[in-house]
Amino acid sequence: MIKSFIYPIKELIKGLLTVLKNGFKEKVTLEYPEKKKVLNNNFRGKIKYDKTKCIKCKICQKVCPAKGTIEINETFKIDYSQCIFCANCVEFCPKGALTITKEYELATNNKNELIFNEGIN
Amino acid sequence: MSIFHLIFVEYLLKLNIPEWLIFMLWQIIYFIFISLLMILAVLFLVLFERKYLAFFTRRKGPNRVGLYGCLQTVADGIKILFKENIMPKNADKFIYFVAPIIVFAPILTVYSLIPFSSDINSYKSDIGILLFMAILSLPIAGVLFAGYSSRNKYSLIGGMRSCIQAISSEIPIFLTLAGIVILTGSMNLSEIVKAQHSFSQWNIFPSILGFIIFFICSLITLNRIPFDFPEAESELVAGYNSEYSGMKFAMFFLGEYALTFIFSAYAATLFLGGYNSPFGFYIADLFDLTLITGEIIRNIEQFFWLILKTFFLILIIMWIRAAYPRFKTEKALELCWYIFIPLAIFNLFVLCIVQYFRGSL
Amino acid sequence: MFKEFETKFDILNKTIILPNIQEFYIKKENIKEVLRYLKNSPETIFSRLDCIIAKDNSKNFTVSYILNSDTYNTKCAISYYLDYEEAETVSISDIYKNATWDEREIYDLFGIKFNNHPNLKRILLPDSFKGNPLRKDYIANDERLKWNND
Amino acid sequence: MMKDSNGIMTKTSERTMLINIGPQHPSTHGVLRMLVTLSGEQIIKIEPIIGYLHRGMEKMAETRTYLQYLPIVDRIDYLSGFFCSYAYISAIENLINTDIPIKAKYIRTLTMEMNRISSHLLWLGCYLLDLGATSPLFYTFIEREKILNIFEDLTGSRMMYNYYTFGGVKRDIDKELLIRIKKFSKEFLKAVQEYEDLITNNPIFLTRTKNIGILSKEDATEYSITGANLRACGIQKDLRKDSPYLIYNNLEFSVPTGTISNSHSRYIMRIKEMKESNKIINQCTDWLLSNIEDNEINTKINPLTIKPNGAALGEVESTRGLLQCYIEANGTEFPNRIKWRTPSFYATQAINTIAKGFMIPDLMAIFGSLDIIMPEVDR
Repeated sequence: MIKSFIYPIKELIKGLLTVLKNGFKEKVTLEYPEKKKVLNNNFRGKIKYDKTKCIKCKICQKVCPAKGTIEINETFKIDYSQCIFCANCVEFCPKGALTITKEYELATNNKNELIFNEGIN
Repeated sequence: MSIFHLIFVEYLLKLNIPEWLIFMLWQIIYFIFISLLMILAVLFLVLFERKYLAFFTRRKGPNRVGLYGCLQTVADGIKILFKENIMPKNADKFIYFVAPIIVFAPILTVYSLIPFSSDINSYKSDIGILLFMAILSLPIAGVLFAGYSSRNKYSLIGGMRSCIQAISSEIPIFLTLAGIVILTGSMNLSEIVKAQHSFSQWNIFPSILGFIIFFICSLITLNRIPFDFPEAESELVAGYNSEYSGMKFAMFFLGEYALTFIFSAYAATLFLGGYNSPFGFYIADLFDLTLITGEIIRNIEQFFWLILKTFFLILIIMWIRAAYPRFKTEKALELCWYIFIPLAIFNLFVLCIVQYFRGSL
Repeated sequence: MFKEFETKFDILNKTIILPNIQEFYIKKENIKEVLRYLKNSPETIFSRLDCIIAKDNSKNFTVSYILNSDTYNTKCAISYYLDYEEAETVSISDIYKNATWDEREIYDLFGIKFNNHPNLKRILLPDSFKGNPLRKDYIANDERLKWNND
Repeated sequence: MMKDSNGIMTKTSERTMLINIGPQHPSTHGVLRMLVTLSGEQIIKIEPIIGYLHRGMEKMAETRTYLQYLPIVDRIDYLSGFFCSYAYISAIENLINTDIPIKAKYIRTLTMEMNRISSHLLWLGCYLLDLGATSPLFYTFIEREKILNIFEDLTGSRMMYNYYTFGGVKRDIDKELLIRIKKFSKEFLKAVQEYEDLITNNPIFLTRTKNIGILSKEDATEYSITGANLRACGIQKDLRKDSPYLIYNNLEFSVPTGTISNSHSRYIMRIKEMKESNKIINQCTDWLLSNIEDNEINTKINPLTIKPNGAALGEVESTRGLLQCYIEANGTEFPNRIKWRTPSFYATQAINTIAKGFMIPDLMAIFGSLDIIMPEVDR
């Protein structure tokens, strides 16, 4: 009888102490614009295009899951408003003309700023 | 007559100001003091709760606005004042409009009942204990009005829940209050405080059970987290205030924190010796000061002790918030009716015996 | 395991779904009997219906039921063909309860009607949607999608 | 008179109330909508309405090559993307008849089990948030963050991994990362102990979850509920044991099984499952550390040219239960039909059976404990 009263109270106090114990652990907040996470080289961010290496084979266009993100005509066009950053195009580029960068802060006020056009030689 | 009142009257009488005007001015000054106290307490509490919860959850909390985020609540308050006031189309307009006022006004009123120090106490009522609880049963009506008039089912459920829990939590509270009245022989809050002049005389020692019951039941009255059914975010979205925005929402919000503060102060007054110093002496007594300066310093000290005790209780309330999930409505009611009421009656019985032996000593 | 089942019912065709699931093609009319038999027969006890798969083969539909036996730890598939014109079959929601939503989904995406279904209406798409998207003649940028633009 | 979901006016009795929970509601985990008929606060009937997150995953497959579809697969269940990837890839590997190198198998197992932990951690935090406790959310997210950081360094992305490829995995796992995983798994045990201290025996939590939302064995089978929800009933059914894929044969782990499936036992199942996953992680990292020189992580299939033929069913015991991916290929580079069998879809269907007769606060305790995730339901 008394045990059934005391046990819950013990558990409640254990809960309080667990929370308190966590309070004295190291803080995990990362204050974003000032401090940024260190990214690995694998990180799939914005894609960099090297026009000297491109041979216009259009494989990047073919493997892209978000259709219409990459278009190659007179220019190399990539639309980051549609891109899902899977880096398939980078992986299957036969000449290494596309590389991934660590840049991920792409937010803008204007959607058109997300479309990148670069000439092909 | 408090020392502050005496100084004030003496000074103004020298300027040939009629007595009735002095009386009114004094009331106005006191009102400003109480409002300021409440607003400061609320502004601080909101920020403090955020920082404190952040401490428990290993975050840094708000730290952008002002030094260490000290202006965060001010910024939030200004923002909320400029928010659009949206009223649901089908709302019962008059009741919808009145509800936040009914919630807010009584809370402001009870600030005048608490003796913050031996001289800072605007209304020394002989039935202070009863009046406090009686006035504080009004906000429940406001919450119910808000729930009903919003014409929103979530709000309605929230309002109804608030009503049920108020009924069931107030009975144990009143039973513990009866214990206090037995111990001190008075319903006047300042008399109760005076009776607890030394540490060993604090009401909490004979009435520890009463204090625990009072504390948990006040959590129910305050809608704090293990018992926050009327707004139960994950069930009822925001409960009774889901249709309120802008200033009207702010009144509910401020009211909640102001109530937390004043209820803790009330508990400190009743059980923890009120403004009395736990050491039995004041710094003002140690020095050879003139009567007036000594009185003023002593009052400030007493005020400090009460605030300290209040914050000690608030710390516990917020600590509980960080640790526990929400109760179920009917379980909380069971807790009140089946456990707390019998325990409170038992507590009353114990206190009667204690008082009998105290009297004979 | 399936010997008695194979003798009892008409099996039109037998294939294998990789890695190791036997698929039996049966007659459309038999489906309820077959499933009831497979669920209750002590040799099989397919107590669980994993899912119902509908396919559009451009000229007809295939409806497959993937069954799962907790007792014997095996799976099998029961399939039948449905004509394009009369895409109607019978609901099995009284045998396996979870078929209720599966059938609603197939009704929604393929337009196959399930008779005796307790609550046959669209499930994933809004009621105002026109057409059945998983049919092969429903291609992206279909003019029927224009409801979305106005 | 009231309108039901069909827009048909139905007469409701005077004592009942129709309340619409969702699609925008703090505890519907996304965009589920429930039409709940209440009598007072008691639930009489629930009608779940889904489809607010339907993205046409199955239609999308028809116009994409197998390779193009691969990154999209991760998005079917964004909390446990590796499982979806695996279900899809294993079906295709069956079709093109490849066997993957042993190291790739270990890496896949390792990543999948870590993914299971990360998904369960998110569930745990959100479940307690549903019940009104705020701190556990932060504690679980701290641990989850560590896993996501490891995934980010391994795969390049935090949630949409695109890491598995036909015949193996894309990148090798290096020693430094393995040591980090080892360190994580040690810290994780302490963290789980902390959650248990905070939650498991908390009397408030017990009153909220014990004997709430009881799912009988029969109903669980009838509604084809799988995963921890089923195992809590006492039916030991786990694909990892029943028909072991990858290297689960070589690993030592047990499948936690309960007796009665109620909200509390489902919670216990998931906590235990996390501990078991932790054991598997330890074994995998040990193997990988001792075979660090092995460089063979995929059979060099050119994914651009695969043109399989036939039908295959890829299966995996995902976080939420049995995840199946049915692929019918027709010898071209586009699949004929891809069908996803997702466990949450069936759990959502059973809500009415489970939650009928309980109160509104219980609905959140029940719904949360089923671990339903909406992108998986709607696909």
